[in-house]
Amino acid sequence: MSFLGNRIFSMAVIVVVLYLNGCGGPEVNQVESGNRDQILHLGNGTEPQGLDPHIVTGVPEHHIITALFEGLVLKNPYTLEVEPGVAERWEISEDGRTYTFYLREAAVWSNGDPVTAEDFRWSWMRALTPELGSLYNYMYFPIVNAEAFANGEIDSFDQVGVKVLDDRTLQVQLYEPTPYLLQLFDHYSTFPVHRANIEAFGSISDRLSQWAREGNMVSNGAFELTEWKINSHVRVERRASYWDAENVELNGIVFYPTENITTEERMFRDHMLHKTNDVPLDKIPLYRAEKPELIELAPYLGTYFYAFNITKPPFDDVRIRRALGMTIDRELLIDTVLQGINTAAYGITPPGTLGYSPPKLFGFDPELARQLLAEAGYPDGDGFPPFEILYNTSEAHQKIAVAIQQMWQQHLNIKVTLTNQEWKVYLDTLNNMDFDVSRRAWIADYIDPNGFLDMFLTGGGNNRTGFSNETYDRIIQEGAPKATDQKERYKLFAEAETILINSMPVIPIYTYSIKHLKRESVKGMPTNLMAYYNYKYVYLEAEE
Amino acid sequence: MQPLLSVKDLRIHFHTRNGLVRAVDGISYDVHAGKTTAIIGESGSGKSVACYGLLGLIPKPPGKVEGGTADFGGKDLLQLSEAELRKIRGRGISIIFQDPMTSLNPYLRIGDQMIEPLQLHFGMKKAEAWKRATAVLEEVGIRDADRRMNSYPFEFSGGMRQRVVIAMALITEPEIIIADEPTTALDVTVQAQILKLIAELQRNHNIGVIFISHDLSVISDIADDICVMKNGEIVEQGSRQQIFEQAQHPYTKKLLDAVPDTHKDIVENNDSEFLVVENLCTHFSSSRRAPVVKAVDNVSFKIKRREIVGLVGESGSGKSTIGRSILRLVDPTSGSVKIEGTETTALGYRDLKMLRRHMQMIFQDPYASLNPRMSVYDTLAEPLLLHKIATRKTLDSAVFELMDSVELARESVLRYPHEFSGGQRQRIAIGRAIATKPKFIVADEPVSALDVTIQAQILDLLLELVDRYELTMLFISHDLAVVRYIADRILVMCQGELVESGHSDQVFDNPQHPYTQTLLKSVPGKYLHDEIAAG
Amino acid sequence: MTTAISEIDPQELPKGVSLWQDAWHRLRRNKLAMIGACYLIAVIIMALLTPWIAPYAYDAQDLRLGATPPSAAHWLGTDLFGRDLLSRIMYGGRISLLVGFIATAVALVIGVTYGAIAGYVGGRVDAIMMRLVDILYALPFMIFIILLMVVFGRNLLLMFLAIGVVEWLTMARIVRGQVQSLRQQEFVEAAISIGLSPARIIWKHLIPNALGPVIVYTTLTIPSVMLLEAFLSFLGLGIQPPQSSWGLLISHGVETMEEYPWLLIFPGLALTMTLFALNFLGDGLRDALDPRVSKD
Amino acid sequence: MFKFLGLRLLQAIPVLLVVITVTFFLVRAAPGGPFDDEKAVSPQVKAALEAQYNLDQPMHQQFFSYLIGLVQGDMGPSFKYPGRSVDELIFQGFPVTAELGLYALLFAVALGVLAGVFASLRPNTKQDYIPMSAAMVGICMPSFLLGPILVLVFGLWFDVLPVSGWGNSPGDKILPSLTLGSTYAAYIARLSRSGMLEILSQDYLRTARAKGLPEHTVIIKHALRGGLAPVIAFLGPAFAGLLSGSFVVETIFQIPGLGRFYVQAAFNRDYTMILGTTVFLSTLIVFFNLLSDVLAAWLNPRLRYQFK
Repeated sequence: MSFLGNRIFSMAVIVVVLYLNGCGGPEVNQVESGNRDQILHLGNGTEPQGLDPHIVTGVPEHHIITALFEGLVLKNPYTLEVEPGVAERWEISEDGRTYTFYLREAAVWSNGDPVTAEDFRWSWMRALTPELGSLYNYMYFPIVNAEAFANGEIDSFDQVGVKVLDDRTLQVQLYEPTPYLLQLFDHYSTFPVHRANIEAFGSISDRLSQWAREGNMVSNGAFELTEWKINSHVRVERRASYWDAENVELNGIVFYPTENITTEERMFRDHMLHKTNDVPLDKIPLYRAEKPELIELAPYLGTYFYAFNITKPPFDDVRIRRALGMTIDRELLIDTVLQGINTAAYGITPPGTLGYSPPKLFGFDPELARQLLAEAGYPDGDGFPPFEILYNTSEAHQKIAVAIQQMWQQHLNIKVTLTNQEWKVYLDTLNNMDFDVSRRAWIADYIDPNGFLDMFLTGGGNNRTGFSNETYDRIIQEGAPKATDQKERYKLFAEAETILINSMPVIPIYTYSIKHLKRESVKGMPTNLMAYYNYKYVYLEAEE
Repeated sequence: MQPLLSVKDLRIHFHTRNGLVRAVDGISYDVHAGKTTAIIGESGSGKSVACYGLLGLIPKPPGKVEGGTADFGGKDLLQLSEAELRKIRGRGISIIFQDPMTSLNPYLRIGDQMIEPLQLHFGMKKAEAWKRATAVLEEVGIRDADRRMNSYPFEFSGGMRQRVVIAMALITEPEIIIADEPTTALDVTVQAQILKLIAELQRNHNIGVIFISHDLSVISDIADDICVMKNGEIVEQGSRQQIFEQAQHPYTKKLLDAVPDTHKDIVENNDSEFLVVENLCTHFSSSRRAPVVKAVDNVSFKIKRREIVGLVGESGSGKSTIGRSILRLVDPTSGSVKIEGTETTALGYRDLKMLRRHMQMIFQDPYASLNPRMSVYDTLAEPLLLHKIATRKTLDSAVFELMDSVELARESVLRYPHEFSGGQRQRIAIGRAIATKPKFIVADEPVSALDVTIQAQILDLLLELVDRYELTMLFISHDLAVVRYIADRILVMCQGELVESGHSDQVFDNPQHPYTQTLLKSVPGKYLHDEIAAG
Repeated sequence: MTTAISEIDPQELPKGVSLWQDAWHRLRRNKLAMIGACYLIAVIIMALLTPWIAPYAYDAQDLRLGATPPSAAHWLGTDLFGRDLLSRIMYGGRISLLVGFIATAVALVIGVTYGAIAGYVGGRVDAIMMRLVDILYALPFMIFIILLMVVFGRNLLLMFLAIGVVEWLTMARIVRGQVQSLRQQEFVEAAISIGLSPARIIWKHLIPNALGPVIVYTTLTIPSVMLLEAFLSFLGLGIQPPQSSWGLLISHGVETMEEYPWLLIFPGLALTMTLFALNFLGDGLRDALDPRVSKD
Repeated sequence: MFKFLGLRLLQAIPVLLVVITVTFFLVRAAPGGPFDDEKAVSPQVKAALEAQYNLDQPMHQQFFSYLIGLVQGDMGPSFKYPGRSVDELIFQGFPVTAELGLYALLFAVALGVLAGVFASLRPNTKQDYIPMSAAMVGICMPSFLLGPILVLVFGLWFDVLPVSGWGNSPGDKILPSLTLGSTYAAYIARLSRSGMLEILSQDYLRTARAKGLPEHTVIIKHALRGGLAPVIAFLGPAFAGLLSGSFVVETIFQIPGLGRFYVQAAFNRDYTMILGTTVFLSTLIVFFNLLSDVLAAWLNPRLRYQFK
């Protein structure tokens, strides 16, 4: 019997060995072949839910759509300053309320049709059509009557402040001078789509239409969609008819959905990706020590904060909110748990948002915090009701919560429990104001303090704290928009932010960072405050 | 004449964790061409090991051949390597195993199994082997052999399978066939056919046969030489005549005495009718569309109080189903069963439970009918407690009383069924059956799985209990000798129908139905019974 | 042979020895099983005494220390928060053992009862009961968990229930299969003929005989339940940090297995050793409960 | 045979119907809708969205129109992926998962049967204990642990196999299949061991040996057929389990399979997608259970006979 046993065993070994040898690894890795052929392999977070610029909302979609479509303007990836896109130039009226865009003649759709002013008008009408349910329609709201049209209060788009002067001239009428308006026209929700293309696959408001699919899509960007294998990859290729095609170096880009960042890191290490979307925190020290050239860290236009439910005692007491805010040792947290990649935040707007810096109104001060807590009736945390920190399920959020939990316990002698909820449940809990303290974050759509501060308007959908302050509302809604120059505007924002932080419905914790891994062969793809890619600048240069 | 096989001083021991078992301890025997050497012994006597050991077919370890020689055609089988032995197995010496139900591979066609030895030992091509196998199959009396070669074992009846097994053993024309209880699992009529077949083939091919059996009657019909084995030793050895006529060893005598040969003295029974079965039908159907099996078809009979009625028939005749139908272990399809005037077929669960106290069953297989995870104590205590015959206080003494009445040692009260021999287990099962002091017992082949000496003991025990507790009994068996030994009246079943009934003597001495006649003719042991009758 | 009853005093013999007591005697002779049992008892005792014997509190952070390999101060090293791994494994064991045993017990009780009834009664009842199992198998488990969590909030009891609800299905199928084949055996017929009620037949005759595969499956279930707990905690149904369990420690350890391998190895060892102990004990128990195999 | 199949399929219909009904209402009862997002959605937009997907209709009407659609083979549009129907997504993901499951099963059967048979030949010796202990660990080794370890060893240290993907580079199907199959390999090893042990004590093996057959013929030709019967019976449920349980492996290896769709759908509250995958998977489970019954029958002549 043992004879047979041995035979079976050796057979098994042979089978396994053959199996492994028969299918060896790829001879040339993806990064090298990509370098050779100018194909960029990009880790792109999650699977894009779609590629219709007026429907989708996420960052991964953004990264693909900016390759496929082009708005009136583009941004310089180094400076984030506005550059001409489809519009070769524009004029701003003196009162800052009228913008006139002159479209370039060379701009054509992928089917050869010219990109016209009417294309923009129709596209924007589509984005604002109530039945389509575009989540980003508020991007248009500085335009006269746009909000009314989107809410179905007026039926005719003619009343909206968008005028086609001729085939190549488009005029936009605003309520107030909006300094960040040009940035909005770089946002994908204002990109043009091809009317005939859309109507060939459905009505103007059909979300279920299949036009934005490989083989169907007509687009006007530097690349066109050639392959979209769901949960596997999206491939775009260089479009020869693009007006600036000669300045596009890349022949193609492959976007990989990489929702599992550990896997993404392994793909990068296995030379399957040029650049990752993210990198696990725990890997950072190792890369820093051994391959510092591969890791990129930079500030990002987002703030990580904890929000109180100030409608609920004891968090209706500002002293308690402040006490809790002052006992988070941000520097320690960042140095240890966050591997030193972030900067501490003491205001809701990230520092240096196009020249604006939030006032620093408090710091880490356990002494003062204990005093405030005692004043509020809880000396040394005695009798402080236990409460929960709510966060959505994620390793990173959990780590921070664990550290903060300990800090509050240690400095204020307060018992805190943690509650994690699956994403949609978490959103539901937030919207129902059914929490004590919740983890929140905000990433702005455009670079302006307004993008952060208008979150806390009374009754705002993203407020989710119960914070309400008349002066604050007035400054944000009336004062700042009417401000004549940037300096005055920023002063008003600083005033508003002071009100906000002193009242502390939210505890700012840190400013977001971009963190990712990038091969040295990738050039012209700098980090910037908005994680904005302009693929025209990108090229690949073989290593060595 | 030179023997084909000469075994000298064979010793095979098993080294188990519980110590050394001398399964075969110094036995010698010869096998001659054309002759039958029978080895008789009860279970555990080592008779099978004595033969399998020659071919290296005992599990090693724990088994080990400790000594002796086995001269077969000039070679000592015990010294051969595994590879050399393989050349002899199935070629020089073939084996017919006891149970044809389990000794054929259920997953392979008969033909595929039959040609294996041919391909292996003669290197025959498949087609040629197939042809040869078909011929042999015909020789052992299987009709339509061509087609049957493609059948699977389950498509054959037990007797047919045994023919296949025999054909398979014979196909290489071996010099010796070891037949290990080849007919024990078969009905008497089939047994008679198979025995006849073996004898014929032996004559035609001049084969030496080692015939292993526990059944004296069978051996008396076919053996030339007989070895009586007990505890691994041959206690007595000699020609058929010597053994049957001049048995020396007390064990041999005991074996001979145990053969049930007496007729029960028929006492005229004037008691009232206890059980009345009228037009009983029990049909089975595995699914709504499958054909209905009429296991019991329109059977009527009566049993008087304190009467033992034997129910005789071959496997599949429906005799067990009658017993189970009466006890409502299966629900009859139609008809009526009255016990002391109570119609049982319509009783609800509660009334049935009351009734069950008065009617009990003893099953055929004492291995399967006892819960392996319940000790004797638990097994016996269960009915006592259930029917409130004993209280917790009196339970121990009641259990002991039961054990006494079935003659089980009280010390073994905490043992589990597997620790007992077959006879002892059947005693436990009987103890359980009489625990509720029933009036009626259905005994379904209670002794057919037991050795002869044990069989006699159990039968006597049953008779004693019937007497002591004034029991009425339906005794189901395929063994006519046993039935005759115990029953007052006899019912003969064939294919679900009752074909004959009457007093024991009347049925045995003057059978009316042709089936009964065949049945009686097939009973083995002509020689034995003649001997007994003679002297 | 027929001795009078009075001759032997019934008191001399151990009375009412159940299968279980008997199994215990047999189990004690099985060395491997006893090693397993001793290990498990040691682990359980350690879990009970953890608050007194753990070298550190499970939530005592030393952020500046961070993750360090095993050292004299921290025998098994520390995690990212500078928490002592040994203490966390000890505290985590409390949770894991609790979840493992209680949830499995829930599954065991429901599954065995359900399966035994379906298998014994058979026919239409069986068909309906097993279709119900099919349905439960097919329902989206995650949605179910999310709902449970939302409707009842987070608590440990609920998690036991959630796990039990999942695990009993397979258990029920196994028991049903066993009972179906046991049902054909003559000793069940014998039990019927004595007049035992179906409930007693199931309880006294069928279940004890079906225990073998159930025990084996149970010993396999306990570790997988411990891992399932980690998943449920991840979804928010189970325990919350800073508490931990072996499953959670392992799943976190996987993330950093290259940087801090000890964070995976030690919790993994804890679980694996328990798994083997359980398996030895389970095999031993199976044999002990089967009087037939005890003799050799 | 066909009657039997038909009957079994007929029996599955009420099961599926209950599954659909319960799931339909279960997913709608779960908190958080398909269109909730971090950035608050204005009431107007939300109403427009719900109208697009008929969520503004009364519940029973939604249910019946879903059923009607289902009967016609239309499982509705995905909520999460506008422009893609559930049918399309399932038929994109399923072949991948099926292929993965198939390879995993092949691996599991090959390794499991080898190990199990190997162990059964010498019970209670090292030859038994070692593979069976490995099987114990295998059963309990979660794929979230085994996957990364395999990737680390074969993908990064030895660098012989790709670390992720499916069908994009040669050999990228090996590691996922091994990871997914290992648990089942372990189960199969245990099953085939106990199955073989039972068969090895059967009388007909003694018959085969008595014919003089060499041991390997006895094992392979006579014992395997019966000894692997429990394995065959396990294959159906196993394959169904592989299909519905491949989520973790698909995530680790970035495989575009059905398992990921299923779990993502649950997280996204993609109602139609959850329902669609549930219905699809439970149909598969029913189908594979049936298939393994048929296979078992085909291998067992007695059962085969009954079917005829």
